[in-house]
Amino acid sequence: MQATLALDLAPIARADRWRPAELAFWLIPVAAYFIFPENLVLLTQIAITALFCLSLDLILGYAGIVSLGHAAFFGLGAYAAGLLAAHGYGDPLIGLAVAAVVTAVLGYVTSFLVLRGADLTRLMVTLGVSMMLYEIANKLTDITGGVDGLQGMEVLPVLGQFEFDLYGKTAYWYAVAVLFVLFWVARKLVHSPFGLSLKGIRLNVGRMPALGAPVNGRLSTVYTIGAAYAGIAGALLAQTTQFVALDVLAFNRSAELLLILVLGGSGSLYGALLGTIVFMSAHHLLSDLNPQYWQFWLGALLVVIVLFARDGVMGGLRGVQRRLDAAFGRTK
Amino acid sequence: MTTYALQTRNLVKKFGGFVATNDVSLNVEAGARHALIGPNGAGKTTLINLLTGFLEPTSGDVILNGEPVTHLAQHQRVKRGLARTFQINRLFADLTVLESVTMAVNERIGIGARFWRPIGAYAEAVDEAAQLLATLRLLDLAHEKTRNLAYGKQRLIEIALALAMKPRVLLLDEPAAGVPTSESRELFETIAALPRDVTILLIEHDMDLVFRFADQISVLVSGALLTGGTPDEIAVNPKVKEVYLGEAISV
Amino acid sequence: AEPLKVGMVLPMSGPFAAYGKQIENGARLYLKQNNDTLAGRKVELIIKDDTGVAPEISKRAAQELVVKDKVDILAGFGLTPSAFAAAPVSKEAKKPMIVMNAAASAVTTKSDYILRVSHTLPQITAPVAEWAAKNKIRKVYTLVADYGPGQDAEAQFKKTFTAAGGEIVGEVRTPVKNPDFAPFLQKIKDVKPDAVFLFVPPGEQTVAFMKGFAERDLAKAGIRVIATGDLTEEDILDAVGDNALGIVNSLQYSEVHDSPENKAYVQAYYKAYPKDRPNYMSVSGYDGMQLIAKTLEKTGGDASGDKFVAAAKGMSWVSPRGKIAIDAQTRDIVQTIYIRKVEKVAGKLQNVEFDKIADLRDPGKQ
Amino acid sequence: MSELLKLENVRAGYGDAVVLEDISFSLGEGDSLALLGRNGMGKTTLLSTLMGAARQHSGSLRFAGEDLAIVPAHARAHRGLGWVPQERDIFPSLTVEENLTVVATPGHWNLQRVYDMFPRLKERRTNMGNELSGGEQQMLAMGRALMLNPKLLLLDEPLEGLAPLIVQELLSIIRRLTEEGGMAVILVEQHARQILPLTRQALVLERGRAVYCGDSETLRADRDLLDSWLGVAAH
Amino acid sequence: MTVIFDGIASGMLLFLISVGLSVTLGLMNFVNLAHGAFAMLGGYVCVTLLNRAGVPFLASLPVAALATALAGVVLERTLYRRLYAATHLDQVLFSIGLVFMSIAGAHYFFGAQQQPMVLPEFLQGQFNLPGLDIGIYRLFLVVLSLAIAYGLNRLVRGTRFGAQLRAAVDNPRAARGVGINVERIFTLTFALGTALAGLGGALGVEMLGLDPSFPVKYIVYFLIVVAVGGSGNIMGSLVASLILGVVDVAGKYYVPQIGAFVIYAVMVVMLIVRPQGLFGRRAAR
Ligand SMILES: Nc1ncnc2c1ncn2[C@@H]1O[C@H](COP(=O)(O)OP(=O)(O)OP(=O)(O)O)[C@@H](O)[C@H]1O
Ligand SMILES: Nc1ncnc2c1ncn2[C@@H]1O[C@H](COP(=O)(O)OP(=O)(O)OP(=O)(O)O)[C@@H](O)[C@H]1O
Ligand SMILES: [Mg+2]
Ligand SMILES: [Mg+2]
Repeated sequence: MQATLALDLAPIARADRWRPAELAFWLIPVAAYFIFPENLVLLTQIAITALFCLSLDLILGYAGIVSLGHAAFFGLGAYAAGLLAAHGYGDPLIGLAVAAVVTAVLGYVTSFLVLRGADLTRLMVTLGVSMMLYEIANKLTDITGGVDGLQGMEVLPVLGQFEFDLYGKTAYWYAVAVLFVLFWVARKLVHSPFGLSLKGIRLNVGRMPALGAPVNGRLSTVYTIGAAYAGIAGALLAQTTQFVALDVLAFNRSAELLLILVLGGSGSLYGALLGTIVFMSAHHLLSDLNPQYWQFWLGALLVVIVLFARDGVMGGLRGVQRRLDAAFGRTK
Repeated sequence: MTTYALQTRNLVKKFGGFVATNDVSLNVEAGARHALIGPNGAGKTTLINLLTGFLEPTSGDVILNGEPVTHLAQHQRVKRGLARTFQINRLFADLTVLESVTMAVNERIGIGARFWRPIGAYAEAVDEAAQLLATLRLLDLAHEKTRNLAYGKQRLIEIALALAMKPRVLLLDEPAAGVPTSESRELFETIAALPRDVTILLIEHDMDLVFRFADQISVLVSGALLTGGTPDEIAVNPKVKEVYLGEAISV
Repeated sequence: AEPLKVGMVLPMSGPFAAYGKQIENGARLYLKQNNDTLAGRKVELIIKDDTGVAPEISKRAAQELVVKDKVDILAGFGLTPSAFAAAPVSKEAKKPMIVMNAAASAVTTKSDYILRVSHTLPQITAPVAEWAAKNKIRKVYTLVADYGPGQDAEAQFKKTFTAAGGEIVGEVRTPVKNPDFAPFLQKIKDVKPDAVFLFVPPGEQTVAFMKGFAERDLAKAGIRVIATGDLTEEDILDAVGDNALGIVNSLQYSEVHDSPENKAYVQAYYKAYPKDRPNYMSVSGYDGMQLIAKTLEKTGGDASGDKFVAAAKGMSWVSPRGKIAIDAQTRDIVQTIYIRKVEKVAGKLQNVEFDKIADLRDPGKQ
Repeated sequence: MSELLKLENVRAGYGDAVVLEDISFSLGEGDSLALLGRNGMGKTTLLSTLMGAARQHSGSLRFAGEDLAIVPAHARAHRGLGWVPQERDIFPSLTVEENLTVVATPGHWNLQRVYDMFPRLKERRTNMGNELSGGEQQMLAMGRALMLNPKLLLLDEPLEGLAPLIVQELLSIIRRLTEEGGMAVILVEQHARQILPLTRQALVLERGRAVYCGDSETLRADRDLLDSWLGVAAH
Repeated sequence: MTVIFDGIASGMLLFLISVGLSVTLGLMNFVNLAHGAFAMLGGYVCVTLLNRAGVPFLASLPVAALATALAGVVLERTLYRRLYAATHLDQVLFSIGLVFMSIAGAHYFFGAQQQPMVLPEFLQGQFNLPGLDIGIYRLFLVVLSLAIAYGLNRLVRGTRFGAQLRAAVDNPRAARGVGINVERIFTLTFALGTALAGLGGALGVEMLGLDPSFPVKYIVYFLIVVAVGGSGNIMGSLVASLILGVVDVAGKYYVPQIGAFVIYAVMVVMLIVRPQGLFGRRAAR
């Protein structure tokens, strides 16, 4: 064992330690509650979208499966929770659980379609699946309410205790709590051998079978997990908005999600969260300033970010950190 | 009766109309140091690809330790002890050297799908990976990203990944290409020092290495087996000299 | 008195941006004509973009308007889902919510504080069905886009038309995103009905349908087009071009509606927005403000939910579209629906009114 | 021999990283240089710097009397630099023949001559670039560079992966190129023993610096030097 | 019969509006989701010339293509160029950013409403053969797209420019090494791609309409054609467009109930059977 003595194993052995910056990050939602008490709905939706984005990050950022149809799972989750609540089963946590199961099943089944082909093929197959789901929901107007939306959702208090209120306090803590728990799980996942093997698949899918790794099995698994995450996010949105309409399945939602993830920096969990925060805040602020033409400024923001910070916000932050390190002569 | 670690029966591979592997029936004895030589484009790499399941044969069979594996997926063959290196590096550019090798070890010992505990919690895998790096003298690069290494070092990682499989049959496709002469000798010493029950099939164009290392040589020409035998037999075979060796070996 | 804050949730960007623009135009025009003062209170208009089809954004916008901007009245709502999503906010916060376009019948039932000044889908569908049945159109082929509103329009049309003795000889639902009507038009040509009843999302689909219709010479084959009037509204008409000539349709407002109120309105509109044409949505925006003004005069400037809604119930006034009223029971609009035909007036395509059904309540609530 | 290439105090690397320090040497027309060194010492980087694929931080780099620093990468090939990269870099979406003709410049080397030299390529002329064996790719890379009819040929481990028979042929071709064709060659190789007899000069790199720069003959004779820098004395 | 002809024509329209993307995404390997924005620009140029300046339709088509190409070149030189080496995802982000800007810009300059467009007389209407009604404009589209497909295919497969382009995309570093002026090739190709986008946009106005949301409304169709055809393969795109057009139109005619599914279902099935696209080669690794 002399060999190992010569080597400092810390970088790999302690990769999963919670760093101070992470703890600080998780103070943001607490602080935000007090600083922006009047924007809780926005903050709630940011948390939900962040969870949705996290789910895409798992499959894209870690496993390298590009998807332009992730809204399929989000929407299915939303309808699952929405229909439950509209038919008298309004307990939120049960709604989440059912949404997770239903979407996981769909995720597992469709994962076999997604395994084939390269990026563009996957992009289009995921898109095709989600568009078909959209059309089905549109067809089944009697059940889903179609474009006009699902009528009559009654969501019960969370844990039987906390009513959803006009200010959105309950909704906020509920969404943040779910986000945190699932983030924690995702974090475990990406630091595990499973997470490492996903990275391996993303970086060189051709080599993994020669290392004895069942690539398709791994991809199926992570796709299923990602689907369940997205389903939960959808369910959260349905419950906190108390309304579901067809747009939960729309192409725009999938595309915007991809955008958010890339903006944040795919392949890092915090990238997903930061991307959501930056994108949705920018959207909100800009559209308040200029309801008609805000898209121009948002577009410009995206372009500038790509030009100056590769790998999105996370990439930019890493760059800044490197420069700081260099400036202060620190070495990693 | 000799036992064969690896056999092919009438293996054929066609690319469109082009026959890359032409009715090859090859026997590799258990524990052999078997070299496969032949001109460029003779179909050596294709043969390895067929053996490992990287390519599907057009017809014929692959038999590993007496069992047909022709229709098994690549990773299933690996699980049965068949590992390989690639002629052109296939590495994980953004992983560190240690991560890459740890990942390989994880897969071998069957913890590749564990998702709850962190990588570092499986110390036995990390330790084994570090050991392996030490044997290949890569320890000081353990935390470097693969992409930042020079070609020759990457070559070594290619081999480390295969060794991490603790294979019973190891297929090496020009392992020493791009490794400087001095280091390729050490490399071969490492490979030669593998337990005798590990069977090795080697493709190599460096005849010094081949003749020092191999106890059996098969010659492949235009997709078909030309001949086989001990190094001494091959070295004096006029046909082999004509199509492949030229003046490389002066016995 | 304190300024009155009115928060509007509208699609200002995205595929329905034209809706938001028209409604805002109408609302601002009324305010400008009244020096931004309604019933003695200065009015502050806050506009939030909901991008059209994202109910969660509509709901967020409504909630923020109430919680953060502390508006007295919610207004706008271009599409049905946004109205549905925002309804609980008005209900919980007890804020009046004036719907200026969302057209599903059920919208007003979702909160006791909702008032509608636009129209409902059945309300503009039934009249053209009735007119057709009475005017020697016996066999109709219905072509609707396959989505909620399309299905509702189809149902209402069939109901009214067959009740009046007409016959549906074929029906088809086309995909909502449908760049090409060729296959459907071909089918219609094969069937040869007296008329096609058309309901598709207004915009490029109307244009595409009418172009295909003209290309295939269906008009020469004796087939007419009847539709709800939102398909031939002034904003779209120019894009449809001469192909639109002869379409018979029903709606509550036309730019060439003949009344002094409308003449004044149209003139003022062009003066304020020389690049746009006034349409029914702009009039909804205009009337929404007018409703606020009239109601506040009655309550003495009190905009609190219960008082406001109580006062608004049964309110009636003369709009550019004619006389209109708020139904005291349903809080929905009661108005005259005109039967119009697309013609050229002074070189411009217009919906020329030639028949009407007066004081129509929402047939969807009967 | 008139001067073709001259490097003075060249410092180069990738991005901000410096790999090569203070490299100077010069090469005449028809001259040949063996570029030696262990793994990762910067041999490839030096060739990349000449081709404009790595970053030249400082120093001067003149080719045929012109300052290369201001010549864009793609124009260097037209000035007469032919490159056989270490990773071969065959274009996978082009057929073998297209790989050869895509940039051909008229001159001694044409399709016919390349095919004569590597008959294997002619047999595989309609294959796509990614459907070749390793050795065939190596031949193709060499052929592609020759089709440019360069004044200076940069060969990065050109013997790697070739069958012994072909290696022998190639070595004699390289010798002919320099002796008869007047083409200058820089040859990177691990097998010092094989190429030192072929070249006039040698440059040994050690961690990015030149530790030997002189004629090949002397180096070949000096086993100690060879051993300490390259570890090849045993051969 | 008429159904089949309509299907072919609708397929050709698909081809025309997406062929520009086959060039930028397929050949140059740049995920240019702003393709629709360039098409929209072509559309607006054409409509403006037609309605404001009274330029004849046929004359306004090349102008639309050139104007769009000009915009393409300017953007390529200033922005796109810097992202060739970036990941596909960064390219997505960037090009969607451009899409957003273009939507808001079009909204600002042209308003949110549909743009009117009237074809010249000689392109209107149909001529009728027994059992077959042929729309003249549709026929025009079919002829034009066949010509474009032929020309492009020649350019890519049969010329040295095409080979240099493929080489430059495969490996820009090595391409420079052998003397290919990668920058110039990319600029030219991008100009070609955007010119085709502009042309497609101008031709599409008649059937697809034109408003500021054009770039996102049809993005799915552009992508479908390129993916099904096999990235980088012009003939593949043509055949894919044909199949999709015919199946889509026939599906709507015979089974309108599931009309909306047809195109997606066909796409998914085709991609599952041929993940590389109809004519795509296995991606090089
Ligand atoms: N996908 C393919 N399509 C067509 N031909 C192919 C394909 N892959 C390989 N070939 C051809 O098959 C032949 C055998 O290739 P292979 O890689 O097995 O050769 P090799 O013996 O390993 O040669 P080398 O020593 O040069 O590595 C070559 O001539 C090659 O051109
Ligand atoms: N793209 C790159 N970015 C950063 N560093 C690099 C890059 N490529 C190579 N290096 C580093 O530059 C140094 C020199 O590498 P180079 O490839 O020039 O070595 P070499 O002498 O050609 O080695 P080999 O014999 O293995 O080919 C190495 O330390 C390597 O890690
Ligand atoms: Mg080989
Ligand atoms: Mg090198």
